[in-house]
Amino acid sequence: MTEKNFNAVREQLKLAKERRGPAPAGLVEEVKEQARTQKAVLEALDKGPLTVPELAAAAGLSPRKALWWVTALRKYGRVAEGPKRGAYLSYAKNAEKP
Amino acid sequence: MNGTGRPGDNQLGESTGDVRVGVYVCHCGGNISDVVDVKALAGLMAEYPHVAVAKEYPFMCSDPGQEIILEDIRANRVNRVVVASCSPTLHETTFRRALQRGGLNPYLYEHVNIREQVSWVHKDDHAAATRKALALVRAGVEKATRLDPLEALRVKAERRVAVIGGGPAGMSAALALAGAGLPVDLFEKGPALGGRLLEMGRVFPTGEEATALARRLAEDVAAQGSIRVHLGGEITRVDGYVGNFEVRVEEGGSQARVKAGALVLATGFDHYLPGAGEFGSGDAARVATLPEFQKALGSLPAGKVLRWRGREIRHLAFLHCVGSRQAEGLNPPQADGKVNDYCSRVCCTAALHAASQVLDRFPGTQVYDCHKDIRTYGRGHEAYYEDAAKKGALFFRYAEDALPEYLPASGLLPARLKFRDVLTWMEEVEVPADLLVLATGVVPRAIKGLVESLKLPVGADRFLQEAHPKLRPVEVANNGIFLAGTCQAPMTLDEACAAAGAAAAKAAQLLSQAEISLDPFVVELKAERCTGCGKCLEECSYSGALKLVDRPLAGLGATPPGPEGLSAAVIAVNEALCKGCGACVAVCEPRALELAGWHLDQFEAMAGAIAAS
Amino acid sequence: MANATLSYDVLVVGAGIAGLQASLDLADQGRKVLLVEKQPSIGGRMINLSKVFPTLDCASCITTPRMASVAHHPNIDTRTFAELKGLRREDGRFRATLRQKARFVDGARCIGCRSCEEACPVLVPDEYEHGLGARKAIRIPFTNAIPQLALLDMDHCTLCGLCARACPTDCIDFLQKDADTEVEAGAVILATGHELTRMDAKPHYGGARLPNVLSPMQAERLLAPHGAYGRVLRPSDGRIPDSIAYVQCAGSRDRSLGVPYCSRVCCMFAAKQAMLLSGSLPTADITIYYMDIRAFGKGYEQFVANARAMGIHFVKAKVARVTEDADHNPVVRLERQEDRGLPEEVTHDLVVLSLGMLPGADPVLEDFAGVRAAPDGFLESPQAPLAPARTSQPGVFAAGTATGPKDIVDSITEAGSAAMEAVGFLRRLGEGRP
Amino acid sequence: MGQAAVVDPELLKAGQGNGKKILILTTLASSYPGANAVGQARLSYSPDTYIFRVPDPVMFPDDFYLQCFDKGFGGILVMSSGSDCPYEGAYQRLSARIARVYLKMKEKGISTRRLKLTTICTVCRAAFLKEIAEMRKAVAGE
Repeated sequence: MTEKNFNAVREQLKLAKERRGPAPAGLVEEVKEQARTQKAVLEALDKGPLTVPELAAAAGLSPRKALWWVTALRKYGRVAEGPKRGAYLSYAKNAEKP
Repeated sequence: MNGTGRPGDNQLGESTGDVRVGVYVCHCGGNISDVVDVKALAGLMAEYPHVAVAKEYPFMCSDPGQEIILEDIRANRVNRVVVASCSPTLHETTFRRALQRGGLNPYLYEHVNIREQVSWVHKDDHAAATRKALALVRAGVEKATRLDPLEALRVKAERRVAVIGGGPAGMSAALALAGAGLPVDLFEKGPALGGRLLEMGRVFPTGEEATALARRLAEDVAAQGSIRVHLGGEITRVDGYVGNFEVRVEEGGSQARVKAGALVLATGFDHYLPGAGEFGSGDAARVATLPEFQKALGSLPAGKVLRWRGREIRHLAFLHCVGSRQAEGLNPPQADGKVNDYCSRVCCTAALHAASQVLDRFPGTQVYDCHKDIRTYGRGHEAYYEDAAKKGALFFRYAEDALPEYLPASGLLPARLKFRDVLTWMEEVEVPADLLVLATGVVPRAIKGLVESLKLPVGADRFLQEAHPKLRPVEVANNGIFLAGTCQAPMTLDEACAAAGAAAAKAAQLLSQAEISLDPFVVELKAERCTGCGKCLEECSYSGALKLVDRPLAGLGATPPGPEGLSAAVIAVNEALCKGCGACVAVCEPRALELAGWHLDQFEAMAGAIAAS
Repeated sequence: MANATLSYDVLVVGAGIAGLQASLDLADQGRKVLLVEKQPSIGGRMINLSKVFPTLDCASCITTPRMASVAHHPNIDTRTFAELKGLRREDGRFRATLRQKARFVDGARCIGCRSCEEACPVLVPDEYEHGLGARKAIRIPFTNAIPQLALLDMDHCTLCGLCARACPTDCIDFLQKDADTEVEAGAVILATGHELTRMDAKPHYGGARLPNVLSPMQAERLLAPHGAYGRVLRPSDGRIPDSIAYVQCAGSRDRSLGVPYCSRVCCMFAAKQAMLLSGSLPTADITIYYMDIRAFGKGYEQFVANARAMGIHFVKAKVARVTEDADHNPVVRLERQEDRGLPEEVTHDLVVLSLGMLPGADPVLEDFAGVRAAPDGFLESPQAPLAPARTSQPGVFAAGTATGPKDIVDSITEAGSAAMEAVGFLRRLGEGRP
Repeated sequence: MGQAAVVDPELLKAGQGNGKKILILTTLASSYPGANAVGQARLSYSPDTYIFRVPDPVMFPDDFYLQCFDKGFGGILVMSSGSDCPYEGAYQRLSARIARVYLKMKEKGISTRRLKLTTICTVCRAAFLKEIAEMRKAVAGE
């Protein structure tokens, strides 16, 4: 196993921040917002599988955004497709990753 | 585990000598070792029969990782290598090359995939994943112990290409090959090079004189010392296989034989000939095919009104899709009982190119265009459509459920074309036609002799059938034969020339070295086991890959004595024609045929190892 | 120059299907090729498609083997995420300046394990899914990308360092910089491809404004075996659509857009997508509004006939505009041509605009000695009828959609021809008579 | 990165778990890369599955399948390249062969559900998983 040199990473990040200057405008806020939205989506799904419009209502998102979020979370294994309900698919939370 | 023990099988320690397998388990930086207990795996493998060393390492593919293998080949006399890591598609060649550097035959290597097919798919059950990895590595060792060294097959090749057909595609192919340094024999059955270019009028999209282009190509061909042109000869037969074809041609009463390593077919197309009475054809003064019209158009003197065969043509109608896009039940079938249901690709643009020339040079002639769809798809083609429309051509779109009807001239009425017009809401219209030009389609030139002697694949549309319509348009299933131009499908001139270049590229690749190097993974024969039963022949899809030959009996233990006791039939493999699918292996009961690198006993032993794990 | 310049027989620019094929056709003749691709993976547009007409082969199934052959070919060096910044002729050879864009990942150490991607907290709309899906700021561009190397999008990176901590090989390098190198080659093949017309080029069609009006590439990703949604859903609300329409010539055959020409592939991809849609949504109603159906290639006519037989509606109509109702259902206003042409409005669940092809943007062409573009914007091929791969500059050849719209098979054919032209040129060069 | 896996050696020596083994024959051109794609997408399936790669499964004689059942395999999935198979006529020959194997299986009283011929391409991830799930059911039903 390679021995991780966390100090080296820290040093590099410091230099990279110096070189780049502040993070691109709005990025940090956006990432925070993403974390909040992700939490809201996963919490909404805690109660059971939801369709996109249901999820949108539960998490306070537009249906379009809600679809984008289940798409993203599905790709990274947090959410799985559930049974069809009418003209919609439902989405359920995957078991928490170790 | 020791194979199935069939007599004569590759018994360990017999033909392979002292087998010493090195097993190397990769952690893939945690990708494998987070799920598979690599230390336990290596430890257990070290005790497995024929394993000389078993090791684990974070990154086997890295330079230090490969160095471990090389060191074991040197110091531990390892002579078979098994690496358990990622998919072989990523690193099989990496490790084969490492073996080569270490002085081992690169095929004495077996790659076991424990990443994509173990650790990444069974991450929730480490014990099961490790057990599976263990079974797979054991199977890998079983296979490795039964591997033979392999060498790439080499077939001597005639460094010369025969190009059949002296039209633009054939000449372009010959020039491209000569340009790449390959000598060429160019066969044209007509008296001069040029093919269909000699009768095309002006070409689109540049408007150049086709005969001038033909002349330019023919001069370029003549200037190439390495192209031998055979004019006026009839090809009677073509034999052979990749690297070794022989073209027999009858030239001036004498037979000549020309050897070639590859063949480029540029046999071209014929114009569709309308059946008697089809849309008025036969009425030569009033109905012409587009090729006839194109050929004559250039030499007609400009004037107010077009004159054709002594008559003033005030109303000129073009009818599209004659002989193309035919529908069953609507169009009468062709000679072979089928309709031409394909699009001929070139006729829309050719018709509008002609229409636009007429409108330019004979402003008093009204042009009508009757089509199903206008397919001016190519670069600059749409401009002819726009141009003709701007200059006053009238466009009609005939309903596809009925054929337009040709009404001959009668009394004061001129000849007309009658159909229902989609663009005026299915109204029935009669378009006057002092001259009706039939935009006839393209059909492949009949080359029955070549198709039969070379067993060329032909498609439902009668054109030669490429190996893959998307990815391999100029190759056919037969090795060493390539398609240039309209023998494969309808094409414009520039497309045919591009196809010629592509066909030349394939031939040049094939003959870039004195010997054609073929994949070693073809069928190999243990002649002493062959009973000459011939079952394999029925199973083989590749003509000539297997054949029965006579062999003297002496020494053929497994062969029952023939009636005369002199010779018996045995199979011979032509490795140049075998594609290595292994279909014959399955039916060879005495196991005289095996697929090199993929022996059945290897798989039996692998299955056994897994079942026993 | 202290550094020896790398030298090749041929420089191939663009690793789409035409560039891949040209490279293989050269390398298999023993020519040394440098293949330069500005995207992080080779494969071009074809690897992004669902299936191909008329065989309905899965596009990635048949593209990946070809990509792998290029990647493993001993005569081909490949540089991805690299741009051609300049090209000039010197002493009869071409000298190119290449800019290797920073991936912020050491390509020699990355093992493609995606640990960094798992760890990254930033989601970004995925360009590979044309915005329908999401990716991380650091990621492998797509599953079958070649090379399988991660790349970091510094514009969306907060420099949190989670990826570096997750990486098992310490390959992430936040300090990596773009690097220019010089190479030289005897001949050049431009396989620079195409772009599509903008979704909002015809604003009255609603593209880029209405959520359920899609580009053809987005439709490909709806249909791809592992596309963004993994199935066909409409973007506004995830509903399974029941009625889908194609608007043909939505970016071609239109002088007002500067695209008077036919884009050649749209009739066929619409017919193909319609067939695939009707396969995955058997009850859906699928309509293609068209001017002419241009099914001119081998087997294409029969393919369209099959689509008709499957119940796809081909409607000859002029589409005036596309709007939407309160539920984001696109409303198509059209005039049928086969009927009394009264304007009518048809409501669909999803509309796909068949955009046209534009020349691939390649800034280098502007200062590219002697290689001219034709008035249509694509590279000029002045000797078109007999030698379509030649450009206006001797020694520079073109393949694929660099010289105008073309489908895959025509691009492949032309790539072979460009390769042969390059071989012939190199030999004449060797003989001292270029 | 997680902890390096350590597995109790007794568990390894204990042989298989509950499930009977499934042998999967894949092709170099299509289904083997298809199986890889399943892993690249980090999907998951039963570990009692063992994948062989061959140029084409048409090389296996009828007996090979029967011997595998004798050796203790619960099921065999033959994942061919189907219509985009690089070998002419191989798929037809293979399916004819599998049909003959079915007859022999019937003679021997082996459920024909334990052998299946299917086609898998390089990105058929869902189909791959479905085939394994179905074969698991067939094998468990024995």
